Amino acid sequence: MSIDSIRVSLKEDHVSEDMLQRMYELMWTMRYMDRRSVAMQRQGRLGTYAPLEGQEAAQIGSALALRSQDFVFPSYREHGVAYVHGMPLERILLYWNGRYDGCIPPDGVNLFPVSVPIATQIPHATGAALAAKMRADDQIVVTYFGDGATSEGDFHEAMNFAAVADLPLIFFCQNNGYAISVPLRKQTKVKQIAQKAAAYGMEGITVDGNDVIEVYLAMRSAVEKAANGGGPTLLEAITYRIGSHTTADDASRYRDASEVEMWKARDPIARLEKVLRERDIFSDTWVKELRERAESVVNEAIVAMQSEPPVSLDQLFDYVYQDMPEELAMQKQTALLRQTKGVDGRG
Amino acid sequence: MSIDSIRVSLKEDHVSEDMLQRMYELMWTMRYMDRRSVAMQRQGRLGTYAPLEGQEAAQIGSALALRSQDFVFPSYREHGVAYVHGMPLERILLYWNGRYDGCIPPDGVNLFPVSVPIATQIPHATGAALAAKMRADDQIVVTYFGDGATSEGDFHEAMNFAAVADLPLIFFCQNNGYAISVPLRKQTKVKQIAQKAAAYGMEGITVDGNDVIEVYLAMRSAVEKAANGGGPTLLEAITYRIGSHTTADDASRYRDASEVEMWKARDPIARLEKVLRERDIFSDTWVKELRERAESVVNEAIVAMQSEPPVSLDQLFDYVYQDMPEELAMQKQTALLRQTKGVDGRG
Amino acid sequence: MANTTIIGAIADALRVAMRRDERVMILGEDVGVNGGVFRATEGLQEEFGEARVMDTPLAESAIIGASVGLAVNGMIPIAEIQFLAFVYPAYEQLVSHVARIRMRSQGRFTVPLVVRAPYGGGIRAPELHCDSPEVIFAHTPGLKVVVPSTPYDAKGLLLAAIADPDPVLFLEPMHIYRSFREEVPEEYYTVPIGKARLAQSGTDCSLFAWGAMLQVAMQGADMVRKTHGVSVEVIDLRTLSPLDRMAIRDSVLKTGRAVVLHEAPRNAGLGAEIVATINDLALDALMAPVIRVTGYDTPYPLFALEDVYVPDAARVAQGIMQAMNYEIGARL
Amino acid sequence: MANTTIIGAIADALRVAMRRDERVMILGEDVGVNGGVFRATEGLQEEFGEARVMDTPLAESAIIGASVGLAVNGMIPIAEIQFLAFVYPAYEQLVSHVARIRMRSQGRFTVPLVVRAPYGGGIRAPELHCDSPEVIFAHTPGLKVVVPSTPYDAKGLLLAAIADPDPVLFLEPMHIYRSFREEVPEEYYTVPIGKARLAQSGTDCSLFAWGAMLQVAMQGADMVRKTHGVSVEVIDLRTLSPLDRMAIRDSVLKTGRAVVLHEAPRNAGLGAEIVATINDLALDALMAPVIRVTGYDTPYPLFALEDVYVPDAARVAQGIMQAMNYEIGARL
Ligand SMILES: Cc1ncc(C[n+]2csc(CCOP(=O)(O)OP(=O)(O)O)c2C)c(N)n1
Ligand SMILES: Cc1ncc(C[n+]2csc(CCOP(=O)(O)OP(=O)(O)O)c2C)c(N)n1
Ligand SMILES: [Mg+2]
Ligand SMILES: [Mg+2]
Repeated sequence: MSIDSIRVSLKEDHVSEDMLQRMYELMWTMRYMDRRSVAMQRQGRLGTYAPLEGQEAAQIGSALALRSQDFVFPSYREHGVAYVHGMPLERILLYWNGRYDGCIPPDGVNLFPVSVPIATQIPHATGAALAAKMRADDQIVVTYFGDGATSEGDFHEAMNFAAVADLPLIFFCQNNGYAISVPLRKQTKVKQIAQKAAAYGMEGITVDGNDVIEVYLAMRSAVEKAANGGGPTLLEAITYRIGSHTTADDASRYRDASEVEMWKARDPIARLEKVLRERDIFSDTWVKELRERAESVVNEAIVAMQSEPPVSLDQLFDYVYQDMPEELAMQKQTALLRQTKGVDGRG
Repeated sequence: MSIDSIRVSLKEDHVSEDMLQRMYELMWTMRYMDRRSVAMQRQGRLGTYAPLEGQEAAQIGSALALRSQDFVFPSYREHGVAYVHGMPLERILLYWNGRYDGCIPPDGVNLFPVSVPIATQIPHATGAALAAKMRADDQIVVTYFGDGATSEGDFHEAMNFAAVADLPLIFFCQNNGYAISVPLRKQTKVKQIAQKAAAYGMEGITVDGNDVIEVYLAMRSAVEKAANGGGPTLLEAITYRIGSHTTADDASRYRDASEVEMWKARDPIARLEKVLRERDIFSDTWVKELRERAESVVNEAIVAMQSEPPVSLDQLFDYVYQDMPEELAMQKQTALLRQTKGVDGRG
Repeated sequence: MANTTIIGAIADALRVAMRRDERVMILGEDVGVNGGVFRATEGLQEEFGEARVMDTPLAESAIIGASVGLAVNGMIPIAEIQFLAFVYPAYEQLVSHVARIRMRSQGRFTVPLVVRAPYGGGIRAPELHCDSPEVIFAHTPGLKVVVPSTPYDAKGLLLAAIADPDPVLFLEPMHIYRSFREEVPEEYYTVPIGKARLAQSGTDCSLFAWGAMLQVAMQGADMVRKTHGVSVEVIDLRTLSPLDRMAIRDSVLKTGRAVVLHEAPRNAGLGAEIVATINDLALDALMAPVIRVTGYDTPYPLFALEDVYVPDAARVAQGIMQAMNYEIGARL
Repeated sequence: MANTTIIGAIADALRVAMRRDERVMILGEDVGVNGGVFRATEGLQEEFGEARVMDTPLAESAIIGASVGLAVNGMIPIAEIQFLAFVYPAYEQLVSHVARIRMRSQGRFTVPLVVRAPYGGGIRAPELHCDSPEVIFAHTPGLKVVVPSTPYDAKGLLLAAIADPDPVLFLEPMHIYRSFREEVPEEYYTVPIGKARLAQSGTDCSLFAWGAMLQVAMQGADMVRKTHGVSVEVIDLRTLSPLDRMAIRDSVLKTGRAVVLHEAPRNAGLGAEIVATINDLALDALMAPVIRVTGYDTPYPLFALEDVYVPDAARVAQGIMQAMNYEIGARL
């Protein structure tokens, strides 16, 4: 299977106008939320944050192709995926404020918590897909990761396992060209991540990750394939992160401004806007309305985040095990006493 | 790069008659040694042993293509490689008797000790090849592993690293169709291990691992390529282990007798014998002589192994660190007292 | 009742658990047609099929990582690791995920996983087949660590581990897999996780051990009883995390002296935590330093040296006598 | 002399070592043009080139595994692991190889490797950036574990680690990377591995700490001096393996009481080994149980809870007073 031959050339005709507008609104919402998050981090109102700007199409496009029963195993930058799949924005924000609420999707939302160690969520997805296959219900699994993640052993082991077991699983790689400061050419000698699928006898597909329609359609067919017993797919979306790796990073140390400018010119939102205009479903009033809607959704989430009750010691002690061991119960009591009386229970 | 197109079709003409005879003698020596080892294990004169019968061509053919300066990082079944590269047979035997002498090659023999955890020696080879490249002396590195090993994360991480850094390194896979009881089709979905090279932008080559000449020639060109800055190669030798995984295993539980018979018919020694006969360099007297030579070499090694001095506590305590920590020195003293007086120094 | 060994009891527990609950499945290397390298899963693939008894690729991180995904998606996986040291490539999955998913998700996702692994020395095995790194996992909050030392406990503890809503590392002392038999009920039963077992009551000195060392402990206790009339209380800890701290305290309060026995290196081994537990809860009763009889602070050696390395009854007896003969100093 | 921070001293040590010895090289994620996420390798790739300061693929097992190959083939690698918890995927390489190659080959092959990693809590970092699993590696014979707590020691210990013929895990307390400055010689010097440092002499109670906790220890000691006139001896262990057991013993023989302080969970933490060392060598002198002031037996929490988790000066002070106020019981 040659890589060039599998590069999908899909037409936007397959996508309804409603869906196109929905894509636009979601991308816009996430961009607004992203910029607000970066700003809040600078003001000390949020912890270290991983911005997604530039990757909206890859995230929104792929997540929109999922059904609610599908199980998502994200990395740490997939705020857009999480939101589309049902995670409230305020919980996403709470995560970046070091709050456990950010790891708890509402009931019925099949979203695993953020995985910080690179590539480690990929085998989880493999196991979940195996469970789905054993149960033979109509669930598929998708896991998200970056280009850097493909160098880790866990990526390899999970890909191989999934291929052998022929699982209903999509490996979605957001190839943004960098792992923090390390460019793709120092990460791997192949030109496209999708080529790696060949090692596993798996199908590998590369799409333009800044074209939300192409992402959506490619994802939709991978979902259909998986749901119909066609096995796993490695889907690579080539994209770029416009911002720094996280708010603790300074991307100007390792990336040329000209490269960033080039990618800004490929902005996924502007590209979709062009399509909407061609289709004549873009108007200033519509945009104004959706922006207001998006801003108020985000602003409400920020208010909700900020009005969360303070952390409780229960969160620290009550979920290590289902039944708290005696010694841990004593430690909790000590901590509680310290908190209420300012003293150690034993002191 | 298509797998079918890279399958080498080499002619035995390139190999001198001397070399052919040497191959034969070495293969015969290893087979005799192997069978004696299995027998000794049954008699309780050797620990658990990993037999190589059936894989002589892959091992001898590849090792003969190395230069003495080349650094070998083996797995646990490469007795043939070790012997050709300069490891005395009695030390190989000592290894299987739980003796450290089996991990110590003579000075000047660039052979790393056996690596028991699967695939973990592969990154070592990558690092050693990086050192060789940095020094720019004429050394290449080769690492040996099985088909099962290619499923481990360490295989992947090392392959990727070596490809990116363009190292003078050969990844030599003895694909014997099984990882203990697990057949290749449960190990990977690809038909040939060499296909995995595609994921790394590396050259992958499959050879008939029971054809010592083909192995030798393929290895020789991979060595030349590496030595001339051509980068790493994944070289797969398709072969079969005739015996059980180790003397603790019973292969009849998971392999059909008919399959074993089929592979016995492809015996690498018999195949080379055919070539020798065609070339008219095979005679009964020559064979008789070499067999006697081989047997006496092996028998001497067995005698040498059996007359090794008993283990010493120095071996347990003196090589944990270059300078023994105080506490460890006290532990050693206690152990010594126990050994000489039968009591604990403090007891 | 069946008269069986530890490995027999384990195989029996697996079968019983799989018959009781469809969600229980086994995955690992060579667990299928081969029945596991020690035959713990013998016949199970025949009975339950290839899906529920699955030979995986040779990839431990994927085995544990996939088990997480199986567990959070409705299954109860039992992962077999061929020898405990081969769980090292899955260390990240165990420590960063298996142990933390309940806490990370505040109970929204849980990992009812059992990881089974043979461990310990004494069988003339190749390198890295004999490590005893139990303390590493005991130091990992969120994991439970269980080690049986008898066939009865092996079955009951394994069934309890499978029923446990949290991840359990179930360590099997391979040295005594087949070394003795015992009557074991054929039906389902559990032995509670977190409770030590009084293997032998005594008055002069407490001796803490687990797994294959339990036998050695009993022999050592027997030696000092015969040679010096010392009455040793032997406690089989059974669960290494969470430790039965009360059992440790109560025994030392009674005897005033203690010896800890393990195969792992001494430095920062689980013995240290037992000493620290006694320090925390029973220091006043202590009439001598707690003696640690352990492996030396070296890697587990190649097998020609293992008899020197692994504690034997004589070393245990010496440790007990060291505790007995200690002359208490001017402690204040 | 330069007035610098811990991170400054580390960067300086790396530069000095690379200038002195061509075999010294650095490999890791983002160590090149980015200079490391904490800037420890800033400017080094410019000075020494891409070969000697190498950005690797994102693969920790390969980083440590390749370091083994580099070391046995003539180089002196310094591997940077971005945060200590990300060494977990390389756990097998560290424990099964790095720590054992000298012993396995009886000195024929050695691994003069330094693994540097920032660790510890208190910087509001994402999950798994704050683990303190030092005891895991202290329990591994063949490894040395070193933690500086001052700029002077950071440079001297790192240069000693690079010169050491054996593998050293060099743990950097990132919480105090930049929190204070100190005069540090510009030339080459070493601080010996294996020797604790007397941070403050005292007579009533010994307090053992390392890394970022040293500051907290000093503050706690100060509190009890002011509030109760207690004179605390503070020992900075500096090397966690092999432990300076004599320094621990001597201090407790002098003070008769002890507190151990660490960030890691208490159960089977390094504190337990320090208690056990006191039990081994100074039990008679002990007038109270050794108190462990540590993280709780839970995973390191998300950062909104980290202030509750990480021990502070008040907890240290309470621990000291607990030791001071202990009423010795009927110990015999
Ligand atoms: C095992 C592990 N090693 C290192 C890190 C530190 N780290 C966090 S993100 C990152 C780069 C990831 O790059 P990529 O996979 O391309 O994802 P991206 O951030 O570009 O989305 C690194 C090295 C980590 N989190 N986990
Ligand atoms: C990390 C690890 N996991 C499991 C094992 C147990 N084990 C020893 S050999 C083997 C199979 C290896 O198969 P392969 O790589 O094909 O090599 P072969 O034995 O066929 O030469 C297994 C699973 C091990 N040694 N190391
Ligand atoms: Mg990336
Ligand atoms: Mg094989």
